[in-house]
Amino acid sequence: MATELTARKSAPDAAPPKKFKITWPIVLLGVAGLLTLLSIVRLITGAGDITSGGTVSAALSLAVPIGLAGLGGLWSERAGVVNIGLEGMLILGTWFGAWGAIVTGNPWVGVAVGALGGLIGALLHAIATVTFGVDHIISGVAINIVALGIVQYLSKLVFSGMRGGGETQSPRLPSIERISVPGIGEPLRQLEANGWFLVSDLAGLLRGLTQNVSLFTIVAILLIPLSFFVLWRTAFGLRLRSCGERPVAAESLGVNVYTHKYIAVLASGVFAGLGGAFLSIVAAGIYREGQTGGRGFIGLAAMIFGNWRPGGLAAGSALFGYTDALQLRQGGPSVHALLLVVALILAAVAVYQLVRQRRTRAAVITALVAIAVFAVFAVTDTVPEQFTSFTPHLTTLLVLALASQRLRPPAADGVPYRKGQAK
Amino acid sequence: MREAAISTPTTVVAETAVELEGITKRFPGVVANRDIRLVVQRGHVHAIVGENGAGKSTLMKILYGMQRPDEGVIKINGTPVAFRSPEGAIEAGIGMVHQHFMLADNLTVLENVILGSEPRKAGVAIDFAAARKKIKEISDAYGLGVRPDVLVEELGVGARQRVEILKVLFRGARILILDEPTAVLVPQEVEELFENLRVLVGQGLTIIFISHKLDEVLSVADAITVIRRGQTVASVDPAEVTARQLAELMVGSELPSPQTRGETVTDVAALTVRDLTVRTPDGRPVVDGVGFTIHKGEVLGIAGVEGNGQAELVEAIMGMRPAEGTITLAEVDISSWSTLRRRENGVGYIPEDRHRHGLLLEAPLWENRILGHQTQKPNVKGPWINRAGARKDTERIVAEYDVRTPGIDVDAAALSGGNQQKLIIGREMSGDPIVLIASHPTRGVDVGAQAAIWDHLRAARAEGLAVLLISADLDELIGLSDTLKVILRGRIVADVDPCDVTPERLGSAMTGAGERA
Amino acid sequence: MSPSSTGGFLDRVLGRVKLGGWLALAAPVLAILFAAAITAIVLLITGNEPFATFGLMVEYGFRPRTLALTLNFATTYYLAALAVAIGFRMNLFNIGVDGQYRLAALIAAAVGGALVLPGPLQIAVVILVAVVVGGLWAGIVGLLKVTRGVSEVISSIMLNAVATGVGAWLLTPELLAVPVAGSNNIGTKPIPEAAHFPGIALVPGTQTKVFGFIVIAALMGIAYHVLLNRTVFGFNLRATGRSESAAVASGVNVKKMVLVTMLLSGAVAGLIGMPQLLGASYSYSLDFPTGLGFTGIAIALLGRNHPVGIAVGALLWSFLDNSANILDLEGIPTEIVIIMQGTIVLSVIVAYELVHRYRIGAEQRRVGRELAQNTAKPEGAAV
Amino acid sequence: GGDNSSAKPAEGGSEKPAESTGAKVGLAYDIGGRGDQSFNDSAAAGLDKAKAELKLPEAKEMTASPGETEAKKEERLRLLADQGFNPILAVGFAYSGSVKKVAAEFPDVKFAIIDDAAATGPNISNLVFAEHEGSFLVGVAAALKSKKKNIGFVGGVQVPLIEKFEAGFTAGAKAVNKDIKVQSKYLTQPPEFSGFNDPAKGKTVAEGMIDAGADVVYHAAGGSGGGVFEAAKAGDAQAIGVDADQALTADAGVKDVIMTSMLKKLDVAVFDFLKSYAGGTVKAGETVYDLKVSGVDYSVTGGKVDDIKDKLEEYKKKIISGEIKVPSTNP
Ligand SMILES: Nc1ncnc2c1ncn2[C@@H]1O[C@H](COP(=O)(O)OP(=O)(O)OP(=O)(O)O)[C@@H](O)[C@H]1O
Ligand SMILES: Nc1ncnc2c1ncn2[C@@H]1O[C@H](COP(=O)(O)OP(=O)(O)OP(=O)(O)O)[C@@H](O)[C@H]1O
Ligand SMILES: [Mg+2]
Ligand SMILES: [Mg+2]
Repeated sequence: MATELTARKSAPDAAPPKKFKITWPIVLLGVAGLLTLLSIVRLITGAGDITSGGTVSAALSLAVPIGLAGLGGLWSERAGVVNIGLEGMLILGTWFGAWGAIVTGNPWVGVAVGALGGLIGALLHAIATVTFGVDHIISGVAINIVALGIVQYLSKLVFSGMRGGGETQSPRLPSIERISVPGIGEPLRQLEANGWFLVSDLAGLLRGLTQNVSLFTIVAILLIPLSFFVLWRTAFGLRLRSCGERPVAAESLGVNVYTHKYIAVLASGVFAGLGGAFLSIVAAGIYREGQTGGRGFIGLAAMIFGNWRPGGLAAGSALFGYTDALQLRQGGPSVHALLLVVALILAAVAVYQLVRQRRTRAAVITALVAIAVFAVFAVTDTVPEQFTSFTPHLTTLLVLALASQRLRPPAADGVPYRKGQAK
Repeated sequence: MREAAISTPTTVVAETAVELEGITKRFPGVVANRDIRLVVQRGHVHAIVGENGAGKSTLMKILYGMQRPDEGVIKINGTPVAFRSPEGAIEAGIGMVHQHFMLADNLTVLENVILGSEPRKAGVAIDFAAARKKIKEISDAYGLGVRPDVLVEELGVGARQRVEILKVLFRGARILILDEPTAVLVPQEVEELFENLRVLVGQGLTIIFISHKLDEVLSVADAITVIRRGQTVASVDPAEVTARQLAELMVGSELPSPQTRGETVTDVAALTVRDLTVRTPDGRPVVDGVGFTIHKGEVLGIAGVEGNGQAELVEAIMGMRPAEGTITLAEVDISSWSTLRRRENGVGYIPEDRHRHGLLLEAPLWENRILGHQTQKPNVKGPWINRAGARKDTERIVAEYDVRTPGIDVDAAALSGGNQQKLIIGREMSGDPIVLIASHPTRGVDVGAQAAIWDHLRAARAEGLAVLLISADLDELIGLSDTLKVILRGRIVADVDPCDVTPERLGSAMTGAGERA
Repeated sequence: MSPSSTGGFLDRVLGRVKLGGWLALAAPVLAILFAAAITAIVLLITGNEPFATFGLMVEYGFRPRTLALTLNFATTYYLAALAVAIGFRMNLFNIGVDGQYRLAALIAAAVGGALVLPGPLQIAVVILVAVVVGGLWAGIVGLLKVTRGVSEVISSIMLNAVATGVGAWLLTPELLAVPVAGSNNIGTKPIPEAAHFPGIALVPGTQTKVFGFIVIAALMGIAYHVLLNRTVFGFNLRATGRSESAAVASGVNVKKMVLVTMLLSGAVAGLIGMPQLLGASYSYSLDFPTGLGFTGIAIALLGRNHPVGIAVGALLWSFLDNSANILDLEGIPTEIVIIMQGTIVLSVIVAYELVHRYRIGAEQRRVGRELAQNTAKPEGAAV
Repeated sequence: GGDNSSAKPAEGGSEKPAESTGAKVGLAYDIGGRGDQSFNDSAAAGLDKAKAELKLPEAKEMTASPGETEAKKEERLRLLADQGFNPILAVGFAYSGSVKKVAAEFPDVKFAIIDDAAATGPNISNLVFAEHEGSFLVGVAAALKSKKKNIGFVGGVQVPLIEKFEAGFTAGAKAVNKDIKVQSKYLTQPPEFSGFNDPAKGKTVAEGMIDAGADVVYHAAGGSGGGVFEAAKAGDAQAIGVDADQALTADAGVKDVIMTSMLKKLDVAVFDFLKSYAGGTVKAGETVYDLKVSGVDYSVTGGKVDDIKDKLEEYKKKIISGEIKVPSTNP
């Protein structure tokens, strides 16, 4: 989707903002450039996995739950309700998704029930924050705790009874079918195997995206453009966002702020619930306690990373999913190769700073960092397992630190609102 | 309601657009409106005047359905109505431009305008093309000159004001409520606005107009209602009253004039600024080589249309934003000093936006007394906060500056705008500063408080205080200043002698059309 | 002006609701009863006898040994909550306390195991190391925020993961760990006897000692209150929390404040592991407690970032945690307690909000009455 | 039978001396508890067997929660002891410290701890396993079965215990073919123990190994193993189970890819201990369950290793005889 990222300093002092649009061509250009870079690195380092179809498809399924959580965050925060409770709603999603799938034997019903689970959490959040106007963070934190308690409690009551189930896990779940674009699978594999420059990498990318993809994954991906359309192209969406930007203004034009906030928060719960259901039904095929592993927070991070925009959060989740896939699949070698990628990118940035921005000092610093990273790459031949484990987190952090911060939350994000309080 | 039912029946019905009867509205600790009666004829510009906190805005919000009256009836075109939300009012053809802009900065003008009544395609999707077209039409019809696709945050106040009006017209309102629409406009803009209003009235629309600027009121209004402390005290005909009489009706006091009597300017330089330049992050200069000297006992006025660099100039002098050039405070170069150090060394600061820069709204008054003077007696003993000292001195300010408050332990948010401003001024005057940077010291402050603030400024000036005064109120500028400079696009474009300049000439100078005085 | 101009949202965590009189006490008490009611319902639905259950918990919870344990847990929780609260007081959401204290405890433990100094001195050194490590690790977050504007929420979430990895890397025989003979556990070299922080026999009727560290925790609480409410630094901190723009205009160097506050928060976070390390396990091993940072967040919010409130919150939390042990024995899922804790946080905060509104309503009626009495005498805008 | 001496608490903390009739067994699980299809479950299996065969009047099971302090573990054991449960089994090395402490407080109660020999005392039996030996054998099997000479090891969490599995496995494989490629990866790092119950991660990791050429994957990742099996099935590779005979216990869909399992017979250990208690022959101190006593072993269910059985037995003999010393840590 062509999301317009209106970049601007959030500080009051900034000049009229430079608008730059991320359009299809730019996106494609970016992807192409990145792919080329990765391809070069692959050829240099021989870390074949960094662009393999397997990595791409793994990245995809690792990104989906984060993306869904992020979408949840997007919806509620666009309406001005901060949602730290995503983790809790994700947790509810995993449990109820699994439970629904088991009792009905139908994974899709499970998905629906999972969404419902998230919705329950969201309803709590909405009542607390919108109706009672309590602090959003407190409510969110509380929901994370309650959700954890509920699912653990329920597991002991429900799952430990079932065969194959236990105090902390469900029995095996019915799975959702996966589909492939027919015919091209094998040819792509061949191409990939040849290890040609760029061609094989492209093949890998395509194979990962087109071969045995879960239907749920496709649904999840579609939800991103859908969210963009609803929030940025419909009357309802405009009203919802206005509640996050300036609720009094919305109120003064007869928009029912409460209703819109409620809808937004509930939607947020549904998305998170879906994310949870994906974890238990598709990713794991079983409910396991602690399965979410803080993905709710990562999703929140992805959303902020994406500047409260669907496209941005998609990118954020993709980045996280990709790096996570890298470290899980081939740990050392891939992450080691990643060092070279980082070094090269930093070098490029340094050049840019020097030539375009004339910021010599910044350029020098960046260059030094680049050299340092390269040095590490050169002297080591792999990365210790303990370090690969946090590759995705560190990468996200680095990208955020490098990309100049132009983040802009909705103006009234997290501000309790009460009707008729406008002075 | 009951009382309203048996209240005096009104004779006029046919040409009555709005009729409020026995409106009462209570807020915690405040009676905003008490048994108010208001009758507005169709096709009139009906002005409502009153002190700060008199209840004007509240009354209008009630008429607009944003707040529910505790008692009273509202009649639109003779028929009683009870709005549950602005939606009802909008349907009834009422539109309101609020005292504080009701615009979302991060949305485009178009989005702000259509919000709540969006033209649609296929029921769901917004029909942007249609919206754009309609906005263009209205904008052209009334010469509002509004560009639909820019972000509101990129607009100046004048443009924002026009967007607000466009919002109302977009909904086809026949009754317009304008709550202090001119507070932030320069004469030229005000003139334009009034032109627009006349066109509207000519087309049979009804306008309710609130302002603190009584001459304006007299110039546009067909009828005037005066509110004092939530009650209607008079309905007068503009033809028959003078501004002075109006003011007396409002406050029962003399209309104050900002004239500074007597020559107090010395030749001791207090603050000197040399080719000061402030740049935006992308290198564009917003303040461009500005230079001036303020002597002890001198008030230097800076006139200019909002958004021509005044705010940046002030923040640069306060050290709140990086700038090139030199600033000297009594022979000392302070260009490299931190804001704190500048304040410590006698630079007082009355910020333009008291809520964002002047106060901790959710802190008690005595903590607000400390704000900005965290390192100075009597607020602190070394690294320790001296609660007793601060509280005592707060009591002093409250008394000396007649800050109307139940006590010094209430949150600043509980005070009305005028009183908040008086607290700030009291705070900044204490610890007798060498220089006072005052931007819009009396904005949105009623005539009573205004007079008080002016007196304080004069007194301080007489004692040798140097004041940098920035204001949109030209009478204030001309009246208070010993020297006047006009700023345009970040540059000082004219020096004006306050003794022989009229607001009109000054205004045209500000818009660049002016001749050098 | 945008509504957010009154500061970020976190400044509402505290002080938005001014309480006084009996309501100040009644509200939370009622809220807790409400939470208990909810829990009771859950128990009923799932076929457990609520009163019997609570009875069990109370009976067991008030046994001397359990009380001692409760105090021990509360000590740790209190420190955790303080660490978080410092951040909250200026709108910094330090969700990274978890990583900070784990890394701090690990390195401090290693140092403590390596050194042999006179007892008290060594204790001091260990604590100092923990404080420094915690502070520095949190400092990264602050640095990223002030130099690169990275949201502290993201960076501290991410740094938690990094801390785990780095910790695991350090906790290997090649580096800081020593294998325990015959054990599958692995940990730092135990801290010598002399440098153990003595416990206090606070609760009569049990040998279980209370962490001596409880004294330090209490002192930290007082320090926290004094720092925030009696010092210029504290004033600046709270001012920044309430309105950053106003703080800037008043001459506060916000960037510096952010950095210093993160350092402080991290430093206190460094203390979280100390009661356990110096009072119980004497070495950082695989089974060192985790997740305390998140408990801290909940308790800080429950206590509304007020030193006394936090103390109450910590005690309540830890009482529930410990009295739950008995349930497992009776075959009642202990998780019921987690549900209860979450419900308490939610209902307490809702209760405060309701009280707040009740007061406004009362005020309104009062003015109304006054009005009815003397409509003649017009009254000032502010009553 | 069994000794009837009631557990007199060492301190006044507890009321009423709990009367104990026969062997009231207390069992304290590690995180996950009964039904984790893994470690804890095999312990549970032993208990169930004992219940049936030794007619235990009562058995109480309690479970640890993630990230809890040692104090909580101690309290769990104390509660059991207070209530007159005797003997008390602690499943998992995490209980090391607490068993040592509580055993001292209740000298008359017999304690057993699994996977730990550090906690010693007159009333503590340490039931430890030679996981590396068992892993060596499955390593051999993997090497023999691997066509691509490329095998993988998936560990749940990188802790010494699991590194033992890896060490043995690698050694076994190298013993067959010294330049075989052994890929190895741990799902999480301590104190993040979710690696033992994250099938999704297990799957991704195994996929990675298989894509990188592995055709046999061995997991010591508890509940995450399910994911490993799925990956093996999808990538038509073979998998090796752990702890229990997973060709029997695992999900029906993936049983057929499990060529063997490294049996770590917790059930046997638990049962033996309870039996000896009933017979009053409990011996304190370390009991090593190694190949010799077939406390660890490889499973043959499904007959996928029948063709290489004699080779395996050969290695087994050499290990038992001491001819082969299996390393318990990575070189
Ligand atoms: N939402 C509210 N809650 C509480 N008090 C309010 C609210 N709105 C207005 N008030 C109080 O009601 C009184 C009237 O306020 P109002 O805004 O109507 O005055 P005003 O005549 O518009 O003043 P100004 O000229 O400064 O705009 C003031 O004391 C104000 O503090
Ligand atoms: N010197 C003082 N003058 C007036 N009130 C005081 C003084 N010292 C303390 N108080 C009051 O005692 C109480 C505790 O002091 P303080 O205000 O510092 O803490 P608090 O605001 O209640 O909590 P927090 O530490 O969260 O700010 C507050 O209600 C405060 O108003
Ligand atoms: Mg008003
Ligand atoms: Mg205070």
